[in-house]
Amino acid sequence: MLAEIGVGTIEDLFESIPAAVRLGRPLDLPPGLSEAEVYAHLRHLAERNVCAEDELTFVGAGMYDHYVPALVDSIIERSEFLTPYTPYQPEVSQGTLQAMFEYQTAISELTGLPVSNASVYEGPSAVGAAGYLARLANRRERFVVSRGLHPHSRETLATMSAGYGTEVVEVPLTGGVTDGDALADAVDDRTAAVFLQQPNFLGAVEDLEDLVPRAKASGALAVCACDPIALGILRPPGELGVDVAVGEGQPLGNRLDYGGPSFGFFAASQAYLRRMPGRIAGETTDSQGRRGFVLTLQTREQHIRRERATSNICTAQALNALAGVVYLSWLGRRGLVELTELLVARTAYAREALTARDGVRLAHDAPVVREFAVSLEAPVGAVVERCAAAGVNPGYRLGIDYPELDDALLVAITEQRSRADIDRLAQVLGDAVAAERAGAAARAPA
Amino acid sequence: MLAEIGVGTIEDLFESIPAAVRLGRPLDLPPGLSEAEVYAHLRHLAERNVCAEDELTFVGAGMYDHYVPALVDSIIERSEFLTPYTPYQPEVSQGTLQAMFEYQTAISELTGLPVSNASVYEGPSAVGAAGYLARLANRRERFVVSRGLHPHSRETLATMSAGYGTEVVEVPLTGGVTDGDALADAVDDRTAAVFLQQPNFLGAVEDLEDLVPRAKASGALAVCACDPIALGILRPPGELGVDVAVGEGQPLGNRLDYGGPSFGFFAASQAYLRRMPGRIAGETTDSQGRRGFVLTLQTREQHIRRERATSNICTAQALNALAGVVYLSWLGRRGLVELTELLVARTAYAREALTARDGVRLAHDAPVVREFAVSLEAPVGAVVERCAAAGVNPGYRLGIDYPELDDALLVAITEQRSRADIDRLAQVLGDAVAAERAGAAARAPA
Amino acid sequence: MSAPAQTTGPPGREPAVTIFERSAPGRRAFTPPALDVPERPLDELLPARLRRREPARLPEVAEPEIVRHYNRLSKRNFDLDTGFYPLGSCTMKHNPKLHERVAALPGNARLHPAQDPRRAQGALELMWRLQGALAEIAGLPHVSLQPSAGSHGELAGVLLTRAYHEDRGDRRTKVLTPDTAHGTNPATVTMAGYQLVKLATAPDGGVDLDDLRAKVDDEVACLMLTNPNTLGLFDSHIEEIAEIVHGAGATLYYDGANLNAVVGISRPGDMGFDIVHFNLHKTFTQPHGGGGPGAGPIAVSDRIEPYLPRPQVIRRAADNGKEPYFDLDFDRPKSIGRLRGFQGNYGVFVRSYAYIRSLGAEGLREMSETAVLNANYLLAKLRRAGVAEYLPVAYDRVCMHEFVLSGAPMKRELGIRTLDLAKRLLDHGVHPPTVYFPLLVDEALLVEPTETETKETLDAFADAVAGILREAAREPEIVRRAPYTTPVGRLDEAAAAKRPVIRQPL
Amino acid sequence: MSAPAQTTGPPGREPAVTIFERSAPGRRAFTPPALDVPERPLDELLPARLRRREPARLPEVAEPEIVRHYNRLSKRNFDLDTGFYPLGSCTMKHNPKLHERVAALPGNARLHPAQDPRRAQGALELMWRLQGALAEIAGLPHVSLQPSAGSHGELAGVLLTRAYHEDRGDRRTKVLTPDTAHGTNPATVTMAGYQLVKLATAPDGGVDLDDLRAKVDDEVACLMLTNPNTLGLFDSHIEEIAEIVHGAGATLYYDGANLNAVVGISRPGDMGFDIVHFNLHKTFTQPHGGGGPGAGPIAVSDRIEPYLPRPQVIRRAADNGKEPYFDLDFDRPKSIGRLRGFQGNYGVFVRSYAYIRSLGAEGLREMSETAVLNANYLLAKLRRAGVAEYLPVAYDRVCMHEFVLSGAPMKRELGIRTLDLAKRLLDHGVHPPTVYFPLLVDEALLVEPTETETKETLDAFADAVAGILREAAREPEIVRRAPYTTPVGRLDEAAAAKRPVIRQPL
Ligand SMILES: Cc1ncc(COP(=O)(O)O)c(C=O)c1O
Ligand SMILES: Cc1ncc(COP(=O)(O)O)c(C=O)c1O
Repeated sequence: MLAEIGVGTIEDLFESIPAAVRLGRPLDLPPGLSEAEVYAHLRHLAERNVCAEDELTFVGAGMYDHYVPALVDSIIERSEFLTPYTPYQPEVSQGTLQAMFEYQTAISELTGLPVSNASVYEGPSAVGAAGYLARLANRRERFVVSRGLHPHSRETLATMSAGYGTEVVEVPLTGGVTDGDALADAVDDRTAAVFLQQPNFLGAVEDLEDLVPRAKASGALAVCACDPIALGILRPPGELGVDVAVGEGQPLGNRLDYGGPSFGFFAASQAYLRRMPGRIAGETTDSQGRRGFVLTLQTREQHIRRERATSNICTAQALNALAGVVYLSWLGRRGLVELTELLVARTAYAREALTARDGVRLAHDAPVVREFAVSLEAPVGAVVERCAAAGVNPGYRLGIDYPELDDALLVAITEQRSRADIDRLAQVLGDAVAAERAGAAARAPA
Repeated sequence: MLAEIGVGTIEDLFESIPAAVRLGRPLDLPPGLSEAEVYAHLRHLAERNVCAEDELTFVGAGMYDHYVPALVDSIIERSEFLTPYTPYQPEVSQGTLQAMFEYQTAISELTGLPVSNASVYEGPSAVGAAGYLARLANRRERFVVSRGLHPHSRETLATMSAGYGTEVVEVPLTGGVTDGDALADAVDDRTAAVFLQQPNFLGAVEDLEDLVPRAKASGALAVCACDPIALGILRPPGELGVDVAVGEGQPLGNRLDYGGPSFGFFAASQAYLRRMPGRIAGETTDSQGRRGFVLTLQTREQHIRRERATSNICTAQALNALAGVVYLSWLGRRGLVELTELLVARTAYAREALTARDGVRLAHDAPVVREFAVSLEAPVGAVVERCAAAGVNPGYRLGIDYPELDDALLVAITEQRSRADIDRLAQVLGDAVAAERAGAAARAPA
Repeated sequence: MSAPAQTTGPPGREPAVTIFERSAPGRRAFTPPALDVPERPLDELLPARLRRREPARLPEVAEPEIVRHYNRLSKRNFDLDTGFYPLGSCTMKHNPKLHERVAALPGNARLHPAQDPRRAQGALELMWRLQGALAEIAGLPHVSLQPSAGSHGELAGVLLTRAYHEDRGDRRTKVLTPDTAHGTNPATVTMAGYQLVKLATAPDGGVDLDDLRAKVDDEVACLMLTNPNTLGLFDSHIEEIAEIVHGAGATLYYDGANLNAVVGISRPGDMGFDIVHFNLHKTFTQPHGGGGPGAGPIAVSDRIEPYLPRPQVIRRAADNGKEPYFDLDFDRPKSIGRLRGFQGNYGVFVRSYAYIRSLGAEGLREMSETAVLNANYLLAKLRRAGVAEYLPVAYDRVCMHEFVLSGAPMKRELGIRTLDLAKRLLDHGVHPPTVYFPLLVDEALLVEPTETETKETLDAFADAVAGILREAAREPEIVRRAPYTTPVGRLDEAAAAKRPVIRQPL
Repeated sequence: MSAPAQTTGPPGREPAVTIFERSAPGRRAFTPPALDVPERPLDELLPARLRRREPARLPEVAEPEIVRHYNRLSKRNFDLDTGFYPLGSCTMKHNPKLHERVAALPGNARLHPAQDPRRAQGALELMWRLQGALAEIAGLPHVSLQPSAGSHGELAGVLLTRAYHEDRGDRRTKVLTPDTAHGTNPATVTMAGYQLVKLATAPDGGVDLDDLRAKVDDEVACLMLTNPNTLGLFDSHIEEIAEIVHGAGATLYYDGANLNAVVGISRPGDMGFDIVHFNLHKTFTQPHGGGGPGAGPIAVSDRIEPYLPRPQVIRRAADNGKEPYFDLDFDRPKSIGRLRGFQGNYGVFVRSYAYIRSLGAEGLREMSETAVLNANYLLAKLRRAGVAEYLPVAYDRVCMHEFVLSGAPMKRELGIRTLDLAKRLLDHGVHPPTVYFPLLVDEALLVEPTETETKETLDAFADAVAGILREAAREPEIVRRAPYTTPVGRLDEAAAAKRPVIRQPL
C-alpha cells in the first residue's frame, strides 16, 4: 500500500506534524490484552458494584429499576440499529427515521403536546435546552424554578445559564409541593420561563392546573419536567397549558447503566416548532410516490444555521429513544395504564407500611404516583448503612440535596418490587431506625 | 373468526376428540407469570448453580470452558439464523446453507477427511451414528472399543447397539493409552468397526499411526472420536487411515450450557459419502447461473428413503454448528495453532506444578495436549470437597467411570486458566491432599 | 429504470462469496493470551510424529470481515421474526425473546455438565420441574429429558419398547406405522432393529382399523402414531386403536410433533399411549436455528419406567429432616442406558420451562385453542377466497392445528405444481407451507399457521394464494419461473447431487 | 422477468407501515404482575382531577408483531456491520462485539447512578482509569467524563473558558473558529454567550495566520480548532498559533473529532491546547446507534482544572493505611457545575475502556497509523483509477485520516452533483462519504475510510467511484436518478419541511 501511495514508510505520512509536537515515545498505557482477558478484567470490576440484582433497592430519584423486556434488547442490539450514524442518507436509513417518527408520536401522546424532537441527551440537560429555547424565544433573562425540580436539573440549568446569560431564582415548596403564591410573586415580565416538575423530586404530584396559569401570567413560558411513566396516569402537561415538556427517558425501556446512556425527551406546543433543538423526523414521499421519512426542519440545526442554530446538539441518543418507543409499544395503550395503577397501589401500600413503623413519618402527604418521602427519627446515613448490611437499599437520602430534609429518605417503587419486598423494606428499615434510636438513647446522658 | 369458520364456539372445533379422552379439567400447573416474574424466578434458580464464573474450574471430560467470543453470540442471536427451520426452501435459506457448506469445509480441514455432514446431536451419539454407518456398510455385528473412548460414548454405543444389533467388546488401556496388542487380538473378520478416541478420555494422545492399521487389518472400519481443538496440533485422523472421524463440537465456540445444546461433527472418507447420516449442503447454481447452495444427497435421508434411510436424524444442531464455524474463523489458520501450542505449554506446566506436590502423582505419562490425569494419595472425593470449599474445582473424578482409577483426577486446561490459576490449583489441591493425609494419619491406629 | 447491471445491489443480493474466499494471509481476529509459563521446545512436550505438518487451512480474517460476512449471509435467509412461516408439522410459532435472555444467564450458560449435583441444584430443580410439567401435559407419570430431538425421542421410545418386551422374554420383530407417518418413524423402526409394517389410512383420514386388525399380531412390538396425525386430523377411534394394540401386547407410541393442537385439552396418556415424545422446539418454542438445536423428551407409563435412559433427574428426601435436594440417579439396573452425553440439551429445557411458566395452565390451553382456531379460520378464509377449486382440502373435516390441501387439480387445470405455488409465495414475503408431505396426498400442501399469528396475517396469506391462482390462470409462466425477489432463483438440485461439491476446494 | 407488481417483494422493500398502524384493540405484549396489595379505589389514592381522562393512544400490539415490525424496519437501514461507511468526520470504525457484552454485565447495566460510591467501586475505578488513559492520550492532566457528546464537550469547554477568564476578572466577548469548523463549534459559541469571529483558511489548508493575528485581541476568549482539521490536514503552524492565542491571553480549544489520526503520535496538550474534547463514539468505538448515544469527555490543563464540572471521579488515599478507594468529589467551589444528570454516559465509558485495554499503547498508535495509511492509500487509488479529472482532491497534500475531494469539475463537465454521486454509491452497497462539508470546498466529498477496512474494500470503493464517473459520462441520467436498489428512492425533503408531518395523526 505504501508503494501505491509513493512513500517509503508510514512515518513519511506524518511529516506534516512538527517534531516538537510529536510524542516521540510510546503512550504510558498498559499493553493490549486478548478478548478473554479484557472480559475477565471488566467482569471483576463489575462484580465490585452492588447492582439492582445484588440488593433489594428502592432508590429512584430520577432513574428507576423497571424491568427492561428482552424484546427491547433484541431489537436495539440489531446491528442495523446499533451501528449506523445519524441518518444523513434517508434512502438507506428508513428504519431509523421511521422509528424516530414513531417515537415522536408516542412522546407527543404522553405529553399532550404536538411537537416532539427525536431525543436530547438526558433529563437535566433537556431542562437546560428548554431554557435556551425560552431565552431565544422571548429574549428575557430570568428563570423561575421550583425547588421541586430535580437538583441535577436545577444545577444544569444554572450552569448553562452562565453561558446564555440568565439569572435563576428558586421558589420554595410547602407541604411537599411548589408554593403557588411564592411562584406568583416570583414571576415578573422579565421572566423568560418557569420550571416545574411533575411529579416533583419529592414524588409529590403538582397541581399544574393551578400553577401553570400563574407561571404564564406575565408572558413567561411554562416548562415542565415529567416522569414519562407517571404521564401514563397523570393529566398530560400539554392539556394544562405547559409550553415545553421535557424529561428523563430512562424509565422507558432503558437500563440504569449507572446513569447513562439514556435519553431526554423534548416536546413543545406548535408555536415552538421551528425553535426546537435536535433532530426531527418528518414524513414525505419519494420520487415514485412511496411513503418515506427524512430529517426535517434542519434549518434550525447547527450544521446549517451554525452560530444562529437553535442548539449545538448533533449526536443525541437515538438508540435509547428507539428503546423507548419499543418499550412503549410493548406496554401498549392498556398496559401503561395498568402499570401505573399498579405502581400507585403499591406505593400507597408502601407509604402505609413504612409509616406504620415507629420513628418513620411521612415527609409530606401530597398525592404521589410511584415515589414518596419519609422522615426518620434517626440519623439517615446510619439507618441506610444498617439496611445495606441487610441487603436492602431503602432509598435516596434527600439530605444530599435538601439540607432542610436531612432526616428524609426518598423511596421509589417499581413493578419489580412486590408486596413481599415492600414488607421486607418496612421490616428492615423499621428495625434499623429502632436500633439507631436505642443506640442514641443508650448514649444519651442519664 | 368463529363466524367465518361457521361454528359457534371454539369447543365446536374439538368435536372430533371423544369425551372419554378429553382432559375435562385445567392442567395441574401454576398460573402464568409476567415476564419480569419469570425472569426473576429463573435468575434465582440459575444463582443456585456454581458455574465457571463462580469458581476456578479445571473440569473438562469432553466439554471445556473455552472463552466464547462475543462475535459468535452476536451472529447466532441474529433472528435470521436463530429462528428459521431446516432450509427446505433454498431460495430463502442461502445464509444457513452457505454457512453449512463453510462448516463442512472447516471440519473437513480439521479431520483431514473429504466428507463432512452439517452436524449431528453431540459427541457420544455421533459415535453411535458412526456405528450404524459401519453396521450398514459391512453388515458385520461386532464393535471393538477402546477403553479410552469417552464413557458416555461407550454407553451410548451400547444402547444403540441393542437396537441395530451389534455386540460391543472393550480393549484395555496400558500406560494411559490403548493396548495395541489387545486391540489386534480383539479384532476379527466379524468386527464391523473399531472405536478409538484422540486424545483419549485420560487426555493421552493415542498413536493412531500404529493403532489404525491394526484396527483395519480384517476389514473393519476405523472410527475415531476427536477433540476438535486438539486437532489443531495433532495429525488429522484422515491422514492416518481413519474412515470416520466424529466428535463433540462444544469446544468450538459453544457454551457449556450444562451439557447442551452443542453439536456433534461427523466426517468420513469419500467411500462413505452416500452412507452419511444427516444434512449435507452442496454447491450448485440457480436458473440464472448464480452460485447457490442446497441440501444435497437427500436420498440418504428419512424424509425420502424412510425405513431404508442411513439415519433417522431430522432436526440436528445447525445453530451450534454455525457457532462452530464462526469460532474457527475467529481463531483462524494461525490462531488455532497458537491456541493449541499455548494449551500444550500450560498443560505441561500444570502437570509439573501438580505433581510437585506430595501425594500427587501422574496417573500416566503419555503425551497430552490439554488434559491429564493425576493420582492422589488421599480419597479423591474428600479432596475435591476441600478444594470446592476454597473456590476451586480441581477436575473430574475418574472413579465415576473407571473403578481402577478411583484415586485419579482428570484435569483440563483452557486459555482461560492462567499460570496464576494453575499455581493456585497446585496450592489448593496440594494442601487438600496434605490435610486429608494428616487426618488419615491421625485416625490411623498408633 | 432498474439498477444497471454492474452494481452489487442491496445487501444480501450480491454474488455468494465464502468466508474462505475472504481469507488473506496474516489477518486474524483472535490473539492468544501471552505465554505465561516457561517456554519449552514443542518437541519435548509433543513428539513431532504426533503433530500436524500443515496447519488446518482455516480462513484468515479479522473481526470486521467476519461480522460483515455472516451479517450479509443472514440477510439471505427468511426468518420467523420477519414474516409468516406456516410450515406444516413444524409449529413455527413465535419464540419469545425472554427465553434467550434466561438461557444466557451465566448460571446456565457457563455451568459445566460434570458439576457435582450438589452444586447444580438450580439446574436440576429446573429439569425436575420441567419433567413434572411435561408429565402432567402428557398424562404419563415418568419423563426423561435426555433425547436431543423428536427422532431421538422416537429411537428412545422404540428401544424402550424392545427392552420392555425382552425383559418379559418376549421377542417381537415388527413395528407398525400408518402411511401418513413422518419419515423419522420408519427410519427409527429400522435403526432400532425392527421390521416396518405400514398401515393404510381410512377415508376419514384416520387409521384403517381393518388393516390394523389384520396386521396386528404377537410379532408386533409397537404402533407409532401421531394424533392429530400429519393430515391435521384427530383420530376419533384412538380408544379402539389402543385397545387393539394393547390387546396384542404391543405398545402404543405417540409422536408428539403435533401436540400443539391438544395441550390442556386431551392427553396422550389418557388416549392410551404408553410412550410420548415432545418436540420442545415445536410446541415449547425453542428457536429452530436453521435445523436445530431441539430436544425430544419422552414421557412413559409405569410399565415402561424401569427402562428409561440413565441418568434420571430425581428429588431425594434428605435425611435429618433437611430440605429435599435434587440429584442424578444412575442406579437404574434395567435402563436402556445413555442415548447421548451428559444430561441433555439443557439450554432448550430452560427456554421451554420459561415458556410453560409464562403461559401457565390456562395459557397453554388457550395456546392450543388458538392454534386450532387459526388453522380453521385460514382454511375457511382460503375457501372463501375461492382457492378450493384448484386447491381442495384433502380431507374435508374440521381440522386441528393444521390442514392439508391437494394441488392435484391446480396441476391438472393450470399446469402449476405445488412446488411452483410455493416458490411464488416467496415473492409475497411469506414462507411456503410444507410441500409433498404427507406422501399420501397428491401434490400436498400442509399448512400450519400456529397461534401466534394475527388475523391480518392469515388474511394476507389467503389473498396471496388466491392472487397466485388468478395469476396462474392468466400467465402460468410467471408462477412456473418464480421466485424473482429472492437472493437466488430456483437452484439446480439434480446437478448438486450428481456431482456433489460439499466442501470448498482449497 | 422481474417480479410482477402485486408482490410485496423481499423483506424491507414493502410499503412503510408504522407501529401505530399495526395496532388492533385488545392486543398486548405486556401483562402486569398480579395486584398483590389491598385494592383501593383509585380516587382515594390519586384525585381524578390530577388524572388523565383518556389513556395515551399507544399502539396495541403483541410481541410477535413488535418483533417483526422493528426487524423489518431494521432491514431498511444500511449499517456498518453490512458494508463500507466512509462518512468523513464521523470515524465509522468497526465496533467490537466484546464491548456490548461487557457493557451489559449486570454490575454495569443494573447499577443505579445514586448508589453509594462505596458500593460502586468497580464503576468508579473504571471511570478513574479511563480518565487517566484519556489524560495520557490528550497530554493534559485533568479529565471530566461528564459531557454526553462532542458538542456537549464543546459547551463544557467554552463555559470553562468563560469561568477561567471571569475568575480572573477578565470579561471577554469573542470566540474564534476557522471557516472550516464543524457547525457545532459556532453553535456552541453562541450558546455559551460569546460572539463568533470566523478565521480564513490559508492556501495550504491551515489557519490563515495573518487573519488570526488581525483578529486576535484581548476581547477574544478562545480559539476552537480541529487538528487535523476538517480538511483532513494537520496544521503545521500549530505551535505558532498557540503562541499567538496564548499571547492574547485566550485559551486554545481542541475539537477532538479528528483525534483518530494522531493517537500515540501527537498530543493536543503538547500542541499547546488548553482544553480537549473526545468523541468516544468516534475514536473509541461506541456504536453510533443511528444518532447516539455518545460521550464527549474533556481533558484540560492545570489552569482550567479548578472549573471542571461537578462531580469529579477521584481516588482517595484511605486513612489507617487501607487501600485507596474511589469517590465522587462534589467539593469544587469554582466548578462551573453540572452539565447533566448523574455521572455521564457510563455505558459508553465501559466500551471505550474495553477498547483501550484491548489495543494497549502500541495498538492505539497502530490504529492511527493505519487510519492515515488507509486514507492516503484510498486517495492514491482513486487518483490511479482516474477520478482526479472530475473529483480532484481539494488540497493536494499528504492527508491524515481523511481527505476532501471537490465535485466542482464533475458538476461542470458531467452535470453530476456530489449528491448524485453519493446517491449512486448507494446502489454499490456502500454508504457515501460526507457531502457538502466542509463548506469551504465546493461540492465537497469528505472521505474517511478508518483503520478497520481492508485493502479489498478500499479498492472496491475506488472502482465504484470510477465506474460511476464513466457511467455518468455515458448516461448521466442514470446517476442523476439514483438510487434504484434502496427501500425508497430520493425523498422530497422540501415538501417535508414545508408542511411538516412529524407525528402520526391518530
Ligand atoms: C410428525 C413428525 N414427527 C417427527 C418429527 C421429527 O422431529 P425432529 O425433527 O425433532 O427429529 C417431525 C419433524 O418435522 C415431525 O413433523
Ligand atoms: C469536527 C466535528 N466536531 C464536532 C462534532 C460534534 O460531535 P458530536 O456529534 O459528538 O456532538 C462532530 C461530529 O460530527 C465533528 O465531526
